[in-house]
Amino acid sequence: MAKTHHGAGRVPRLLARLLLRALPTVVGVVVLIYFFLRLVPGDAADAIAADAGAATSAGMEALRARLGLDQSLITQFGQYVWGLLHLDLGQSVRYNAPVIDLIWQRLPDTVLLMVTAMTIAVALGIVMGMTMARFAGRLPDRLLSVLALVFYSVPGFWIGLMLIVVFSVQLGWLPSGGSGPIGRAGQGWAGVLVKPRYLLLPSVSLGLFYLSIYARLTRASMLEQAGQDYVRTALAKGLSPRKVMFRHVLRNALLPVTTMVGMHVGAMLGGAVVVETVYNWPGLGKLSFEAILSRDFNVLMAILLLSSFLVIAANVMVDLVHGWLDPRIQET
Amino acid sequence: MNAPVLDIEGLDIAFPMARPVQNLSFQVGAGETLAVVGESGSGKSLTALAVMGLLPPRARIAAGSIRFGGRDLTGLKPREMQDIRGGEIGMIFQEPMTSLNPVMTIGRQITEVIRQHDGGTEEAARGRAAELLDLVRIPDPVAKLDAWPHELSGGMRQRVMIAMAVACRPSLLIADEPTTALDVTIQAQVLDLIDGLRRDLGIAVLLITHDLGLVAQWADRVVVMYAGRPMEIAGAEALFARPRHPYSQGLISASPRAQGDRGFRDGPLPEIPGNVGSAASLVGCSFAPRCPVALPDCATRRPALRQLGAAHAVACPVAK
Amino acid sequence: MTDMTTTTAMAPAGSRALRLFLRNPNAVAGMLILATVLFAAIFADLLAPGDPLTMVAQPFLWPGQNPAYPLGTDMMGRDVLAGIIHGSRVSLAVGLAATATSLLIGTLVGAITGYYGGWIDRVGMNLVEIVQTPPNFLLLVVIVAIWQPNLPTVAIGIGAVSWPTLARLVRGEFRAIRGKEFVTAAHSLGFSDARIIFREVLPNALPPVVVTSSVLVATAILMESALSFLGLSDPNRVSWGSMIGEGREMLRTAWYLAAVPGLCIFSTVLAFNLIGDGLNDAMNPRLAGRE
Amino acid sequence: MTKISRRTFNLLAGTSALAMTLPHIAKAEEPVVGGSVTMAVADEPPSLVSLTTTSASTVILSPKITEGLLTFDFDLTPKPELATEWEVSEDGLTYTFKLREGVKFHDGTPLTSADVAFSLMNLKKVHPRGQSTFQSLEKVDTPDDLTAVLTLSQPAPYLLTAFSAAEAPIVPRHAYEGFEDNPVASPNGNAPIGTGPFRFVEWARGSYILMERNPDYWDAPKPYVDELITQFVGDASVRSIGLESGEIDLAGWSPVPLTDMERIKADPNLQVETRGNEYQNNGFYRIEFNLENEYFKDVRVRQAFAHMIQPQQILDIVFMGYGDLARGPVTPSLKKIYDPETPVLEHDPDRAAALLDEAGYPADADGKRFDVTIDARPGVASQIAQYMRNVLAPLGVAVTVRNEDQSAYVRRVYTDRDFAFNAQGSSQLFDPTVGTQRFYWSQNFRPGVPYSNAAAYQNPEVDALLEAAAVENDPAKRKEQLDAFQHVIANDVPAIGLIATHQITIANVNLVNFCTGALGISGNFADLYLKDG
Repeated sequence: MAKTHHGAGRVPRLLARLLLRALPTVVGVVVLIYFFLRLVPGDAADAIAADAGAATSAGMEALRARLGLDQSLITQFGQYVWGLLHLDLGQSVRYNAPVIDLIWQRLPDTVLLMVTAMTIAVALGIVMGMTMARFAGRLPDRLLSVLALVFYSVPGFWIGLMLIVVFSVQLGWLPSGGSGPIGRAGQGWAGVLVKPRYLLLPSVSLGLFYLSIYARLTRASMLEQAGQDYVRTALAKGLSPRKVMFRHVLRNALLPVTTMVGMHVGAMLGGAVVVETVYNWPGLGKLSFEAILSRDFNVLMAILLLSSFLVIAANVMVDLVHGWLDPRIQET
Repeated sequence: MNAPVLDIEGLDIAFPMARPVQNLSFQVGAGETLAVVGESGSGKSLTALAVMGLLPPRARIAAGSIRFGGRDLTGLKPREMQDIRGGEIGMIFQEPMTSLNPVMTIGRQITEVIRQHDGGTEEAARGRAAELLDLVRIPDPVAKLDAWPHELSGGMRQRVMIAMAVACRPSLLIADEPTTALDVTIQAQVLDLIDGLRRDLGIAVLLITHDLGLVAQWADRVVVMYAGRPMEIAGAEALFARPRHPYSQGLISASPRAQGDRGFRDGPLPEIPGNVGSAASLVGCSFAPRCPVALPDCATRRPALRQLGAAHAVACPVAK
Repeated sequence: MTDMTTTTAMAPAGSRALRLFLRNPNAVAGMLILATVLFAAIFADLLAPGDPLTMVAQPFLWPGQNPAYPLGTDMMGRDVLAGIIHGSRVSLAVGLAATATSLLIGTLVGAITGYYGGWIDRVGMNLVEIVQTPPNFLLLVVIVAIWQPNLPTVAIGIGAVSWPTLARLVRGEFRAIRGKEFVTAAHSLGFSDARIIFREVLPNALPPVVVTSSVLVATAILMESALSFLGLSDPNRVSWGSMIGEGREMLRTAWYLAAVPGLCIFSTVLAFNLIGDGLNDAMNPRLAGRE
Repeated sequence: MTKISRRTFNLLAGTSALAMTLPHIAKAEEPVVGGSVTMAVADEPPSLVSLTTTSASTVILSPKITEGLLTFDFDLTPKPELATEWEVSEDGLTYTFKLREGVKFHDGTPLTSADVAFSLMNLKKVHPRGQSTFQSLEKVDTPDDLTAVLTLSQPAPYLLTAFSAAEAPIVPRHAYEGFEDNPVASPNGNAPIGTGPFRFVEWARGSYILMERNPDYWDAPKPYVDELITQFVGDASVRSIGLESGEIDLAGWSPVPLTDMERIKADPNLQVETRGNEYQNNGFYRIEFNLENEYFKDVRVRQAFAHMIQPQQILDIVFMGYGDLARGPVTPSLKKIYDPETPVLEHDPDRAAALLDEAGYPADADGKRFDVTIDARPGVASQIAQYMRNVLAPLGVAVTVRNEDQSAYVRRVYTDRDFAFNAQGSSQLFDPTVGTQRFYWSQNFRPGVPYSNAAAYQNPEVDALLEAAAVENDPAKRKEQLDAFQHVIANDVPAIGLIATHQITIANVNLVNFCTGALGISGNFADLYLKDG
């Protein structure tokens, strides 16, 4: 019984396997999205001209030529893929800057927002789920279950607005938007220190829905695990119910939660579009919405590609965490 | 019989709507194997769980006492009961495949119980765990400490369960259907192991089973339960030689495999005509509806256990 | 919805499930909320006659300020209550139509991949993965931007991004069921694949689909409201999301404009989730009994 | 030769009527040096130099770094900036600019006439409006380092007004070396150098742009402010909160929800200014008909629609009173051009019904006449579209509103021409030849070109008037031509003029001189200072 999964090659091999598996998906995503986006009426030249408020026909032609929009779709696609193969994501027509720069500038804020939201969702969700499972069927469980269902049913953007009304407009405790103080107060350590104030409302708005999912899942999973034979064994060993819960049940119960977390990374980026708009948060979600409106397809493609990779990376992470949580999972 | 290790007296286990164990009394002596035999639903597993203090949430002990080592377990605080579980009483379960935590190494699961009761370092506990694995005849015990449950066969896992159960030198080992899920050949090995530990360590064994073959082969004494009540309590030899209760007789004779006193092959209980009655619903003998020799009285008056000999009791007015 | 076919398909278990469902206070609460919303949607023209987009009064009347407009008026002097009543139509219509779309695609893909397996399965699952990998709300925004935002586009768009969940579910059920004896029997009787898929296997795969559908309706309503909030909705129809979107600018001075429609979305989504939970418990007594 | 030299004038003359709150301009107190000003703009600019784009944020930010030849008073009277003197030949075909001496770009290179020539010729090439504004510019001669001589192919009476920093920035030629063919790609757009009072420091994408005081500015001791931070704040309510909390010192172009204005005006820490939009930010909302549409090719249908509208309602409801009624094609903010005598089609539902009957669209038994779709971008235009839907319903015309985002809208209206009528806001810019003619001139019916003659309006009389006004050097004659134009359009209604908006600028009371001319916050901010530093 060789314990190969503890071998040193596990992580690289897992990565390689997942990337291999992801390749057709990524290719599919690129092709699908690329041609799909071209169906959108209006192009970047229209957007730029509309932004400018004026144009001439010669100007429009020149603009399209400059943006390469005068070439055939296949040629454009070929050039795009060629660029991609050289890790060139192209230029943003809206910002007239390399797409990669824009992404890099927006990525940290989005990652910060998503990681915070996910951390809140996972941590509080698990605690809430454990509490519900602990009091299954009794009053605390019923109250928390209703609360979880409320979180599950409330639109994130609306709760965002209501939080603004309460905490910014009425109480004046927290800022109503932005990712930091306006101006240079947001620079350096001072900026880092006040960041949580800006982060709190958006990450709560974004995370609440997922929090409820993890709470419900943890509860169901804990209850299911609590009925398992090994729990009886652990109790028969004389362990306290606390130890049984934390040492035995929880780890098993977390397996489905980690799967879900992996699946939600992409969905959360979608949710970020709305929440970042509500809170004026300068992240990728907002950038992608702006990119759609301004037909800045290179930016949009890059974000979709990035999020696809993010989803795949999340899958790798989940597999690693699973491997750590559950020794039964082995490479095949 | 020596001074009993476990002394159950008039035990009633109640659910809100049912009373699946009623007026159960028996003793287990040191170094003795007592088998509790009965069909599923007869309350035998509940009895074992009651001893462990692990009854399901809605069940409770409504009457009676469970005396162990001079204390009544029914009156202990949860914290005190924890020290007894796994420390003074060990238990092994029916499903070795699922009774071990799949995400914890074998070693961790054994050291956990050692450190819970005996304290000490993880290092010391690991050494002890290896000894235990050796004791339950698992080859290459040190390496196996780092094995995961899914890497072991069912028989091996049951040995691990046994190692865990006896890790803190309990005076009582409860084995709830320990071999039901195992192959026939493995069954014998596992029971042989339990029996050896009983002999070597002087542990009393409470064997819960529905398998008459096992009872015949391994038990010193037997409690036959039906619908939550003891029907007959006797030495194994005496019971198989001459079952007194009509239910016991039915069990033993209805089995096509009943060949002489110890000639039972391993296997589940044979079918007896009729259904197992609900213990709560009857005022009389619970076996009466299925009893071939029932008297008119049996349906209305519950027969008490009566001594037929020094070590033989039966709850039947008809039995001789 | 599919309730009819489901109940007939599971006739023996069905009545028991129904009883369990009706005994569940949460599910009944959900049904009551939904009934209210349905009532508003069906009788919208009687409850609030005329076009809810008509400017009827002075702008920014607060709720209760003028008894004729109990929920007040918006920035263009339109009756908020009329908007709420008519908005229920959009939410329900989009929720149901989107779910129907995603049921259609998801069940078809799931059934075919699960039934045939092999390369068909691999191709199908790759497709599912491709659709599932990019954030689906982003895809939805793109879809709605391609066609102009109106009810059918929004509904089909939501269906088009949410079917993979169902496809996976149905595929799983089909894989579990296709090995069962009655399927083998149907094969030996020479039934066509289509008949086996739709008449033999599908009805047995439906219970989890029904439960999921309820949640899908809830999710679809949430997505529609988010789209409307971003301004991607039919400007000729009042929708709760668009009311919030328009009220957002006035959050500081007239927060009720965003609060009231949001409560409606929340209640309706909650209703579908309560019903979904109730259905789940009723059809899955093992889980319900765990409490 | 007419010589226009620097004149003195009363800053407040002719404009005081418009001023809501008197801003702190031209007070006798001594400017304070130092401090940091935070300005909010709605969108992140595509570029920091208005050479290649006319996007709002660019037009606001560009003049701080990159200056123009002239700047303009509230009534669009030119004042010197980089040019100290200028002459226009009597035939209107030669413009001579004398450049200021000793002006240096931020990298130390002196400004020369070669930079002016390069900038103007490139404006003609790549500026979205430059191609029409500088259409008649043939060449720029540079007889010496400080003289630029422009030669035109035909007179362009409006041209002088175009030489502002916002519309015609003077960029350093050397910053575009290697990008002569494609100035858009030059890094100067993202990290510009210029001659302006502020130097570019940093652009944090998605967040802010930082500029610092140019200590070598030619107009020392100006500027007064140490640094200027421009934050991108897309949400109007966030801007509103930011202004009230003091996080934002300054925001223009009607930065807050109009519903917040009551409170903003009452806030003792804020001042409100409605001037400074005369140059180009003079938003003007109109209903534009597609004359190729079966209904709207008939002038009676267009007139009927006009008779249903009460623009005062739109002004009150949509704009909360912040605007002027503007029924003709020209915005009242162009005070020298606008003709207050322009006839108006008054609110008259009976007349409207009669016109539709006449046009062959009688009401049926249910009072219905026909269905038609109006296009509008989300936002204010869409609210106007909703208003149209409301007021046309009683006439028996069922209006469907179609909202599409900017690109789809532009594609539909100008390229696909798949629309019936629209509600649209557009800028009238600084002169009708530049900002208004494009909508009504038959030669500018150019499918595929945004903000051209979407109506497909073809009226020889209008063409003649516009073409004459475009080359008329005599202001009085030109005024006559443009008045006549306004009258024709008002009756022919290829478009219904509705509202000229007041673009509001909101500033902290601490700010002085944030709006010193027609460019408003698109000014160079050399005079801007903080009262308490």
